[in-house]
Amino acid sequence: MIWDLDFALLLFMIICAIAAITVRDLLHAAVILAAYSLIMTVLWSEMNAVDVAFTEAVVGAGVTTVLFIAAIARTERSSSD
Amino acid sequence: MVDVTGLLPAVTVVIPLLAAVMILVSGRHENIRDGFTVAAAVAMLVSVVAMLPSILSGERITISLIPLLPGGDLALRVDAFGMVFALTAAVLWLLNSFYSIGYMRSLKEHAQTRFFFCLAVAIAAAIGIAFSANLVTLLVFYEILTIITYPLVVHVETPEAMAAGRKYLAYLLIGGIFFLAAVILTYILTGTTGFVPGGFLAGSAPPLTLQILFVLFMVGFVKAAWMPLHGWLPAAMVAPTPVSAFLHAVAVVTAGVFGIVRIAGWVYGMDLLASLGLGTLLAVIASFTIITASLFALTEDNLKRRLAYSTVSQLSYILLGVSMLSIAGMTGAMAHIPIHAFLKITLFFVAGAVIVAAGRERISDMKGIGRKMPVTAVMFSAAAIGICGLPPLSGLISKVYLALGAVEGGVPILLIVLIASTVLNAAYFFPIIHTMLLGRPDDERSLDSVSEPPLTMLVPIVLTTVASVLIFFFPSMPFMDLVEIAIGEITGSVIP
Amino acid sequence: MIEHLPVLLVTVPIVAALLILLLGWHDSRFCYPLTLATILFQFAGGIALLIEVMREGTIHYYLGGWAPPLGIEFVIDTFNGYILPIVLLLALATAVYARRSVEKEIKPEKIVSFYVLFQLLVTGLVGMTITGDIFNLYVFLEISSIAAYTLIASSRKPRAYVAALNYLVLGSIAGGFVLLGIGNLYVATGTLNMADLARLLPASYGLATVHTAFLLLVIGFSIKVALFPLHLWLPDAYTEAPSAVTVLISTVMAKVSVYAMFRVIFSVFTTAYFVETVPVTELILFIAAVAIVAGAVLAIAQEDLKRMLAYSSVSQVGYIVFALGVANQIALEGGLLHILGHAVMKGCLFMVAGVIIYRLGTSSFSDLKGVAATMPVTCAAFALAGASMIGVPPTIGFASKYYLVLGALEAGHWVYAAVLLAGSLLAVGYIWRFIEVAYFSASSHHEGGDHHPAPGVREAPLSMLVPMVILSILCLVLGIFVDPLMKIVAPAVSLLLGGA
Amino acid sequence: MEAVLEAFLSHYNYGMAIILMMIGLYALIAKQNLVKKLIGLNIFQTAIFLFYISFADVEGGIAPIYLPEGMEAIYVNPLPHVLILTAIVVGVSVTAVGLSLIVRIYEEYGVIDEAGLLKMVKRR
Repeated sequence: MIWDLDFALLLFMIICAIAAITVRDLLHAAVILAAYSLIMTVLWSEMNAVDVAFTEAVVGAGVTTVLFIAAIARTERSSSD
Repeated sequence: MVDVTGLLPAVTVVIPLLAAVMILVSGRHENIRDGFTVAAAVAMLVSVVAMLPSILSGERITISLIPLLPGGDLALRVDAFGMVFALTAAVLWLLNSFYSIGYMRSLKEHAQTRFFFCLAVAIAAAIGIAFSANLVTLLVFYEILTIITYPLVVHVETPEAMAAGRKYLAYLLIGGIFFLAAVILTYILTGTTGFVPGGFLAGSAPPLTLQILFVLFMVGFVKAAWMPLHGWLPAAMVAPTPVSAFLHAVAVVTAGVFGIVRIAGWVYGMDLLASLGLGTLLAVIASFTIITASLFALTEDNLKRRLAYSTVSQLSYILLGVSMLSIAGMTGAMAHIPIHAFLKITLFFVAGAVIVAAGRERISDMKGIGRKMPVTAVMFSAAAIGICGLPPLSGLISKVYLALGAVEGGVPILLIVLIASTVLNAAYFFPIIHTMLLGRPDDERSLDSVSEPPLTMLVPIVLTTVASVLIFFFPSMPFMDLVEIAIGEITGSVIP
Repeated sequence: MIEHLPVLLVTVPIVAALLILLLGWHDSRFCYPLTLATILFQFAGGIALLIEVMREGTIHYYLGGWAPPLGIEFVIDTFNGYILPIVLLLALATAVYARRSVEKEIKPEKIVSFYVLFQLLVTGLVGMTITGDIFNLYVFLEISSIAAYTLIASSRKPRAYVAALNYLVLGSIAGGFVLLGIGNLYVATGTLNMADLARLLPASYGLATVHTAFLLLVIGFSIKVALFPLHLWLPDAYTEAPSAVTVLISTVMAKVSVYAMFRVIFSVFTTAYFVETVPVTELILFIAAVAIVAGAVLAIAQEDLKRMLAYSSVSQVGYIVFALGVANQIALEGGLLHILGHAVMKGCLFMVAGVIIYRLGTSSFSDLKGVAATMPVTCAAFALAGASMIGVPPTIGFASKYYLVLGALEAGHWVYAAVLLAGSLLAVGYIWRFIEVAYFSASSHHEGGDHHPAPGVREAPLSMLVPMVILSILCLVLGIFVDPLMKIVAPAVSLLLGGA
Repeated sequence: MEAVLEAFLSHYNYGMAIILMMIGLYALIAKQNLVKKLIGLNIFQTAIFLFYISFADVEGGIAPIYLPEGMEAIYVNPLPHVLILTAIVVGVSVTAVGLSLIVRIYEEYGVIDEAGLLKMVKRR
């Protein structure tokens, strides 16, 4: 475990999380959430949880993002907050 | 005292319940339905009377149905005091059944099936109260009685009736909650709730706890309509008259005072009550109620409401008797339960008869009505005289015992209360008698259409009056004998 | 066969759900009988397990033969042996009731998925009840929750979507809290088996991790059982869901959540922890008392039967949690009795509401005047179950109230006992709303004769009437035969208080 | 200073996980937009997963992959990983259900924020 790498990744994740819930464009928010999940994947594989990391890459960054984008496509993109 | 096990107490309670089911089933056919009411009333009376000899010989009939809750099984025990109540209720229910059928049919009331169903369940609950062997069973039947009489009270379904019904329910259910609290507290203090002649609470807790517990019980028995917790009773007068008769004589208020006497004699015991100073508390409540309620009655023009206040006042005679904590006082209290019931039901029957035959409820509208319905009016006068405590009616008996108790107990002030109340009774009853028999209607022809009520109503009126006279001449058969046994049970002595 | 029963109770329905899906695709008429048969099987199994437990003691079933701590085990002891038949009885009653109700309230093309989800919900709840592994509990919790969100949304009313989403959001927070709490427990002990947890935890009672876990789990389950300030999802969810779903989630799901809460608090943490280590009983009592009163007051204020019953559930949950706060033998007996009693009576009451919606299309009080004249059996069922809700003896509602007050007084909680009694009076306030409207309302009054039925409105269909009437009669029968019932409840409580 | 750094180093990822949870929870409760709520839910859930993975990690441990006979190594604890695999599946199901509900709500009411929804529901 390389603590400074971990630390940087975590920090970056927090930034992503805040960004995901603050941007007004929901499509952007969904993409940022995907990025968040990908960083999580990296973090987990670095923490020796390779199996979970793979799953998260597929399900968290993949399926979830697709679901979000599909839902946003059928509703509206802009958000008031 | 010998306890024997027998099935009859349970049978007595089940008979009206079965009848209730049959009434629901046969609701579409009026005659069959009302046949079930009468049949059940007869069967129940037979079953009660069948137990009488064994009770009079000093036995108690017990039956434990099922274990219910910690503190008490669902158990019945018929003792002499319970028999006093049960016999009163059984006899009066039979008469009341005929009367109700006549009344409801004459007025073409709606929802008669519901009416008779509730009446049947209510009488089962009343008998259950009379036969309860412990506080838990008493509580069960007491609450059933509360709930099942509600549809009777709101029978006419007018907004006024609904408001009265809410008041009725509020008083009685809040009372029920206090009763429940008292029962649970009793169980926690003593580990039992079974009635024991002479009481079982002595020494189980500090005096203050027992005093609070007694107050809980008193509020619990709000059905006894002691002031200032009497408000529900006059309000409930919106109900059809047979219901009023039922509330006032057969079941509800009687259940309230019955409960208080039970608590005094079989849970606390007179010695404990005396040492806790609770006799004084009861005496104050009872005296206040007797006088104030009589004064209220004076101002009422509506006959049924005046009778309601009269009931409030008369019930407190029973509390007064208990408060004397003497044998004579207790005797008077117990004897007053059936005596008052028989007299009061006559008065209500008459009030209902006047509604059916003449459509009048206000006393000022009844001028000269006695000329058209002589039998009814005479019976009313007789019963009113009885309530005042004049011979040759039963009212005198309990009054004598109460007076004796007051003197014996060395509290002459209670004697003054009794005398004052007799004067007040006369003051609110004699004007009615005068109006009915001797009054002259403002418009002579308005009475043309008035005649005696149908026989189904007239006969019960006559019978209850005759019963009151018979009780005066043959007091020991069987009520005073039962009271004597009951007194012997809780004090170990006999009536002087 | 009998030794594999625990696992069959979970696997058979899952297979059945798949079968329903496949056959239902072909012909949707297969769905209902299959569902009914499966739940009937589960019910029989539940009863068999209860008898087995009462006779032989706790049953351990190792999933796939792997013994804990490696494998997952199903444990049936006196506590969940008691809960399981309740769950399945109500599920069975709902299944019988559902057929007609579903035909009317759910779009035909969704009926297949309705039964599949129904099956999954029941199975998830059964799994929650019998599992001995705390993470497995979480998984089953989420399975049943997801099924519940979807079922609520299967209503034709668009508001149901909003209600379902609200429930989903709060339910997921609850799930997250539970998951986090479980993680903390694992950190503290290194095991997920509940029996092992109970054995290992006392060593680390002082740790902040354990306190955090306790807090998270209690808050998570409090949301799931809708304990008063956390009840916000409940009224909408219960009101907007299809009638059959309301019955199911208001009885079975609510009760299993309570079970899980009790299980975790008593069997994982033990009384020693939450009475002595972190003395929260006073706080729990206070919250329960507030829930009882506030729920009842809110219920009285409602203008719609179904919504009123929903708030009544908020109040009634308070009674059960109250037992948790008192935490002595008698009060807990009352609490466990109330789990059964409330399931039966609330199930009956919601069935009545569903039947009324089925026939009248509305459950708003203003539209129900004189409904007793046209639907006498339905209203009689309501009256009986309502009496039980108020606590009129000798119903089951009275028995549980009696035990609760007795327990509270024995523990010296005078004030709270008084609140409990007052709360039952408030129940009169809301139950009587319906009684007055249905039975004694002016519009039903006709001069000179009995009530006449309004045209077009008839008594409910038989398949809805039967489960409803049976449940209402159960309110009375269980109340009278409460003593034999206590022979099952008392050992369960002893087990809870004894730990493990 | 050394001790503080030590304590920080051994616990900072828990702290970070908690911060992420709080961000998610905040979005779940405070955000008006329903999609934002679900994004918050996702962040909340993954943060919990992070917490599990963090405590499973062992100083100097390696991934729990089978090693040939004779090689010794400290594995990280595999059990939380298995648990989280399950939890991820559960999480994505919840997200899917939630999103489909949002789509339905949008079809019915034409809005996906809470305030607007409240207005629409009241109007019906």
